[in-house]
Amino acid sequence: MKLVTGVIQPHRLDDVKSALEAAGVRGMTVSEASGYGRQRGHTEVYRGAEYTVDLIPKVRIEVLVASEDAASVTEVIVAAAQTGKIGDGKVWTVPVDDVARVRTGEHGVDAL
Amino acid sequence: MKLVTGVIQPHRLDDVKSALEAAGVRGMTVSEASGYGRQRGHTEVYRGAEYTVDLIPKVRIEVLVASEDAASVTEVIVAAAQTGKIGDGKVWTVPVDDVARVRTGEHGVDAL
Amino acid sequence: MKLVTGVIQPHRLDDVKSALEAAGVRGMTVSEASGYGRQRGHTEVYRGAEYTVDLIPKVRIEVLVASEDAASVTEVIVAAAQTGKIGDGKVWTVPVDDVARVRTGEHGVDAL
Amino acid sequence: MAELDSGLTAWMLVSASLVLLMTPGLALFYGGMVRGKAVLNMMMMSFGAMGVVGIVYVLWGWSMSYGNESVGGLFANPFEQFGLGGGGVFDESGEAIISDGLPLIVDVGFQATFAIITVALISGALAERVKFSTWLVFAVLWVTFAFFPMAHMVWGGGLLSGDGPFAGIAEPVDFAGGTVVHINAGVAALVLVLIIGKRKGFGREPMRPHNLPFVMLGAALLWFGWFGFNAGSAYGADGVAGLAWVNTSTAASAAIIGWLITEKIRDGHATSLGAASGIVAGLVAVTPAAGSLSPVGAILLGLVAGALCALAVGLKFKFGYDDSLDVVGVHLVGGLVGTIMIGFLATDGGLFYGGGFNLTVVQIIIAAVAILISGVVTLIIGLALKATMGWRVSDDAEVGGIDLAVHGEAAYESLGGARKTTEVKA
Amino acid sequence: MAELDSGLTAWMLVSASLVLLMTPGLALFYGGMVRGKAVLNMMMMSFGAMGVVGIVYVLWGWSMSYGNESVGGLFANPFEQFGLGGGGVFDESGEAIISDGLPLIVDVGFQATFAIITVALISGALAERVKFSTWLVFAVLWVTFAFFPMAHMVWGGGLLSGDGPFAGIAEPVDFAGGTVVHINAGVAALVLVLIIGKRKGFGREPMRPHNLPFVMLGAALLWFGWFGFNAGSAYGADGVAGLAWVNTSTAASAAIIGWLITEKIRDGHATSLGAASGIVAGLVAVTPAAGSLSPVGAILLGLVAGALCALAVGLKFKFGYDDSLDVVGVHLVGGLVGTIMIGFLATDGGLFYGGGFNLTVVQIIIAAVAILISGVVTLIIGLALKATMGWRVSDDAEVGGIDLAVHGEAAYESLGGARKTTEVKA
Amino acid sequence: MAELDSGLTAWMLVSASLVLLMTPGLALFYGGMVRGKAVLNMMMMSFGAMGVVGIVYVLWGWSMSYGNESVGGLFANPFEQFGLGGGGVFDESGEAIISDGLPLIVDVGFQATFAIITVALISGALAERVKFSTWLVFAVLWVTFAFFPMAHMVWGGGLLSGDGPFAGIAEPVDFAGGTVVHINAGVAALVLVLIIGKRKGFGREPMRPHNLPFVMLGAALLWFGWFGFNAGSAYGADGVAGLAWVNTSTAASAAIIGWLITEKIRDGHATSLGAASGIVAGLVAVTPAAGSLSPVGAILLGLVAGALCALAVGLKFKFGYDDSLDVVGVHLVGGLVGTIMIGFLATDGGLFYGGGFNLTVVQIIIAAVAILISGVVTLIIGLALKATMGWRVSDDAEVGGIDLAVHGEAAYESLGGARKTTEVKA
Ligand SMILES: Nc1ncnc2c1ncn2[C@@H]1O[C@H](COP(=O)(O)OP(=O)(O)O)[C@@H](O)[C@H]1O
Ligand SMILES: Nc1ncnc2c1ncn2[C@@H]1O[C@H](COP(=O)(O)OP(=O)(O)O)[C@@H](O)[C@H]1O
Ligand SMILES: Nc1ncnc2c1ncn2[C@@H]1O[C@H](COP(=O)(O)OP(=O)(O)O)[C@@H](O)[C@H]1O
Repeated sequence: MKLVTGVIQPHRLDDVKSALEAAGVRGMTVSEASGYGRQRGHTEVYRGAEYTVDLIPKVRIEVLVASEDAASVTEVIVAAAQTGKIGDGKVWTVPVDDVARVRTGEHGVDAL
Repeated sequence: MKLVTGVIQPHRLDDVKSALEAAGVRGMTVSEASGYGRQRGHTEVYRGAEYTVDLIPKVRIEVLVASEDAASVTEVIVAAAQTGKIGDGKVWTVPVDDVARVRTGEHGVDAL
Repeated sequence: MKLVTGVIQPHRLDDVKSALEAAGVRGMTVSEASGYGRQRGHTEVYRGAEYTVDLIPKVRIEVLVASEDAASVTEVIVAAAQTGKIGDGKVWTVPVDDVARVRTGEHGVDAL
Repeated sequence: MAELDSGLTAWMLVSASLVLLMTPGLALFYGGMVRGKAVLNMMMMSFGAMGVVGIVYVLWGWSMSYGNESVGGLFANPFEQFGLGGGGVFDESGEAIISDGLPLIVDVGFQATFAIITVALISGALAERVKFSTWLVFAVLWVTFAFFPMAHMVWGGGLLSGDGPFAGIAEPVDFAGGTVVHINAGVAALVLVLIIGKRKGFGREPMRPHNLPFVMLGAALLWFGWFGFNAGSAYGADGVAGLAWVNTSTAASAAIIGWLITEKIRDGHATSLGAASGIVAGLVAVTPAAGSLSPVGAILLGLVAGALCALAVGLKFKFGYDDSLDVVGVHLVGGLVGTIMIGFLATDGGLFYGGGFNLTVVQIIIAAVAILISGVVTLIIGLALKATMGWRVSDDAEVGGIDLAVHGEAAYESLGGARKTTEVKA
Repeated sequence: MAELDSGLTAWMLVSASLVLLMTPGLALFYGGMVRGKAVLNMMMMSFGAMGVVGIVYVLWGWSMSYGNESVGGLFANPFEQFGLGGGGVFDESGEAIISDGLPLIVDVGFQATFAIITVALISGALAERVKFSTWLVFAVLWVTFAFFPMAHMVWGGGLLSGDGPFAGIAEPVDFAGGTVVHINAGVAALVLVLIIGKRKGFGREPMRPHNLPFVMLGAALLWFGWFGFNAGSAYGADGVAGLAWVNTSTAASAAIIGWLITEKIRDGHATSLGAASGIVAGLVAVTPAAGSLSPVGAILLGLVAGALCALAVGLKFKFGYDDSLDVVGVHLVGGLVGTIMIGFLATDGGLFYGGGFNLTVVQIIIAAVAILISGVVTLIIGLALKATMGWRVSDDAEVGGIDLAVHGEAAYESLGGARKTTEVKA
Repeated sequence: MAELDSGLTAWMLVSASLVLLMTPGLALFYGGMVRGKAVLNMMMMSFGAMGVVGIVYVLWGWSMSYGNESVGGLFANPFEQFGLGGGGVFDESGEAIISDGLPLIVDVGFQATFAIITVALISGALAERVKFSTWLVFAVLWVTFAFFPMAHMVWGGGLLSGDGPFAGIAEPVDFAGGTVVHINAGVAALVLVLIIGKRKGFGREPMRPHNLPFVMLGAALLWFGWFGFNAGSAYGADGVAGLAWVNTSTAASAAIIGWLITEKIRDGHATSLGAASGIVAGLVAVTPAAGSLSPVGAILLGLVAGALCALAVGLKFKFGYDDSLDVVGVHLVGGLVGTIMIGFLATDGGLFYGGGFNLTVVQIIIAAVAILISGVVTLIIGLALKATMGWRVSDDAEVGGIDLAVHGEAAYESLGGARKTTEVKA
């Protein structure tokens, strides 16, 4: 099995979620993150002091998949999250030794 | 070494933490997450507009362990987090090349 | 490729970020976390009831790197995050099968 | 009477203070309802109105509303008492002129707060997407061409007052601003959203309130301030003020229940947003009527206003206009409910009290004329600004968050990682 | 005297407004203290009370409290002045009747706000676990059978007043509601938590306040509003009101210090929750005593109340009852401290001022009778509701968060991912 | 006149209540501006001041400020009316003494609130790093040795009053506390930060406000409360109070605009923090001047104060002193702007109204003397406390968050994982 992780623009989350559902993915875990990269940060001003904030809000999506689905799930996320602007994010895949479903104690692909 | 990650119901966190302590685990990292899966989301209502919120609050636990402990730690988490209801979450294991302890610069199992 | 993850003290983030920039790392993803470990938690008091809070605020940094850079990036993080006090955190490395850049759809080291 | 009534003056000083507090209350009420990336901009529209309207009122607002030189019953000469000069508020020796026991300068303060809140009310329709500069210019133009004239027409002895042409049917009643404030602002909101258009993602993306306790606190401050608004409009520390006070509070109570019952039946939940909205709906509806109802009448009015506004806020989804925070559904509808139900519920002249249809008819006429005037004036100002300064911020600014883009600030602390870059220019 | 005192009337209009603001202040004070998943429900208990009690007061509350037809000194006939009719508040011509310089309709407003806040106080004991519908029904029943009668007994010339049977010992003192409001609500809270039971996880799971700045702001609004509560209860804009004002503020100041010192010694920390709680404890204790103390006496009372309440809030852990937000520890204990210490500290008749024990004795009797009556009435209502509607939400709703389950809302914005599903039904 | 003016008394009771509310308003204004890990400590400095100063005022504050036994025009005998005894406030029969229509006990309450807010203002300079115990001791010492004497000098017939030596040049004007409150607090803040030193990371790490809606709400509560501060200082419910009210509100409005324009030009953004700060700057500047300006003069003063303070808050970065929340930039600078511009803008005696330079000169002298006295007194107290109790918390406490370290609390709910450990000690 594989863990596909995507770090994307927050306003693309709904579309990515829909695309994954459409592609048959039945579960995922989402969390908030901040990204640093090529994308220029914004400037905040407080009483005349200017701050450059170079951490930009992102959303992290994690999807556990059968090994053979990793590539296609990656493509689905890339396609749905893409706006073409700098800062769109990354998707990466990590090998997984084992998955268990807490409710039942099942292991392996059945646990997905 | 392995990284065991569990995504569980927030109100099980205290019990899982106690169970891991009891099992001799001396450290872990916890963060907030939201889950999407079989569990039905709830409905929120704002001035007559109904929204289905399908991302449900979860807690993510990450535990670095020696390779041989991965299976038992997984079982400890599963056992302690289980309520038997849909939405109890997943526990998965990923291989780890190396761990370093920041304070000392130690590497490997000593760094856990 | 590798994913180097560091869990560090929040007030070291700025220094770690600078050190990574200086070491040529051009991107990273940061998120909030809470850590449990050797570091003693603090005590909170509410109307005479004392609570021991053993989850301590931390920051998680994730850096995707080419495999050969994993060790050096780890050392950069360790060096910059170190205060020498208990609770400084961990840095670990996980193998990565593939990385994609969302904006362009590029894969592999080019996507970093 | 030229003698000072210190009790009355004390009450009017307090009332003015209470009404001033309503605008930040509104800022919180509105601010809590938008998404976290737009709360500062939302609040700044109210605070900006406190800035420009507060200045303008002293300069020409008072003169245009209550000056002695009426122009066809539509507005008064702005230059006559410009800057509170001209001998209208202070006599030659600089002493405050007292009228009916009250120094007129206190009345200036009281009236200024009405102008501020009315402008601020409109901003609820414009959430998350409007240029701050355009908003400030709009505030000045609209208060000048729509609010001051309406105040003159209704309260300054003009067209819609007891001295106007319709008073022959029956004496029109607007105790504290059903037409001047709520219908006026509600119509302006409707016209503006049609000109400006919807937020990106309206009707598709969820746009949930980011902080409901703020909304509830805001509604509570509005309720508190409304005692000055309504009971202060009695211009007396007496039984009429007492009646207005009780009617105001009772109508708000009843409207909470009216709204919650409606939602519970329709959606299965009684929400906190509903309770807060119900408060405002009840207060809006009782505004023109506070001096004319019995307290039991106020219960009835509150229940009806709560229920009808709860239904009306859904219209924007039906018709697809993005009146973001329901200025139309609450202020226009609530203002109409109150203005028209006076015709039925007024203990003096209302239909239910044997007064016939005349009062109802005149109230409907008044409301209709107000809608017409406010609509036309707002349309002209809105289109002119669209053609010149433009109303909308860029799409990127809107999606990324107007607070950062326009004000250079984020409302709440987030993950560290900021770097101070520029030396401060002092 | 039937002549209007406009200064007094102004002050009472303000006082009523201030006391009305206390209930949202309380909502914030309580709302900040619960967990984030239950803040809306917590606030809605106060806002719901503002809805139903506000209506009920006009209908039969005033008549039951201050009507002319007392039933055995326990309560007055609710139908005599039902809906403020019956010629008690308005004369035949509809004019407000003036009594001692004040239009009675202003007093109606003032008194209504006391009824609202008293009911809302009880909700602190019921945090995070109670059906909203049951709460609203309870509010109506309890205000009718426990509050209006107590107001009648103490202030309306009934059993516990200067006209009652105990007045022979000494004239009992309850300046602004030590028995009627605080002991009454505190006892009701204690009885209800025993009927309803604890939150899941009480005493095991941590239940930390989710937003302490809200708690502090809430306490501040309570302090501000309490000036109307206490100084307004002087029914005069005069030296007595001034003394009550200074005593109120001073007692609150002293109770902050009393509470903080107690905590610092016991726990090693002076907390913000302690400061906020100390404010409330001091205000509660000075409520019955505000007109009878010297300002130095108010310092003493505040210090004692702060310290004792700081100790009392721990009792619930000792005895295992989940008085979630310490209504018993603060309002019952604080109310008793104030009511009884009057016997010592009253400059007119207090033990320390050579007045002997009589005043202390009568104050204890008054308090004891109030506890008994309030306890029995609440027990009956509480059990009846348990048997019929039921008090508790489901375990899942409680664990998952009552805001979502009952009100269909989340207090704060969280990660996106919502989808609009249903067409809005307007 | 010994006869009660109930209207005046009502207004002063309200004004005292309004000014009391300013301190929690300030707590919110300041609390929102610090980082989330220090908000409770920030608010506790205000609440702590409400505790100790509230007690001290009744004991010796009133006597030192307004007692009859002046010591060289610098302060009055603290023992003469200690605890409000000595026959100054109450006569032998315990009745409140009435002076100019007002019971003096009401004035005690009103004046006490000024003492509290002045001390609390200083805390803005000390954010995130100061021992709470040292702060409380400082509050007692400073209010005793700096505030009460200054109140005596300016308002109690002392050195800087119309009875003092400089009155020969022209009668000095401090309507509501430009010197006593704002210059006094501003100087104290500057002296203290020099003694105490900077926050760790000042000028390097970003220290962004953690909650800007709190800042805005705090500013709004200050504005609201300031009506009591300024219009209450008229000691009349009359035209002067009305003028002060209108000038206060108008100056705040104008200062919003003055600040926002300045920022927009300098930084490219009009910020919400700027609007909130502008409000305070305008209110500060108009404080000494509220009774002497025309409303158009108030616009001018507000614009200038807003612009100058917007520039002044950057000085701390230039000169490297950590006046964390800009007490110097807003209160000292704003207080000076208002105090000195009276010399130009006063309609009675100001330069622009043909009054010559005398008034300006005396105002500058008054300000200079106040700066000197406040500076020296604060220096002595500050150094004495540094040598004894110490000012700073440990570095770890500061970096880890003063809320947790000092108060044992976290302001907001965070991830679970707490365990209840100790049995509660009741
Ligand atoms: N090396 C990296 N490791 C981990 N996350 C990264 C890395 N580089 C970029 N990211 C994440 O991807 C986001 C987008 O990257 P950025 O360089 O701004 O744009 P793009 O990917 O479009 O070239 C960043 O905000 C960060 O969250
Ligand atoms: N394929 C997946 N990848 C990552 N996380 C998942 C996946 N499937 C489920 N999850 C996580 O597990 C949680 C529970 O899953 P769900 O399907 O609702 O119930 P159950 O695991 O009991 O069948 C989800 O909320 C989500 O956080
Ligand atoms: N086994 C582990 N797995 C995951 N994270 C860990 C583990 N042990 C420690 N950590 C993380 O590292 C942080 C520091 O660990 P701690 O034991 O307190 O100090 P140190 O690493 O200096 O010995 C913890 O707060 C936690 O976030």
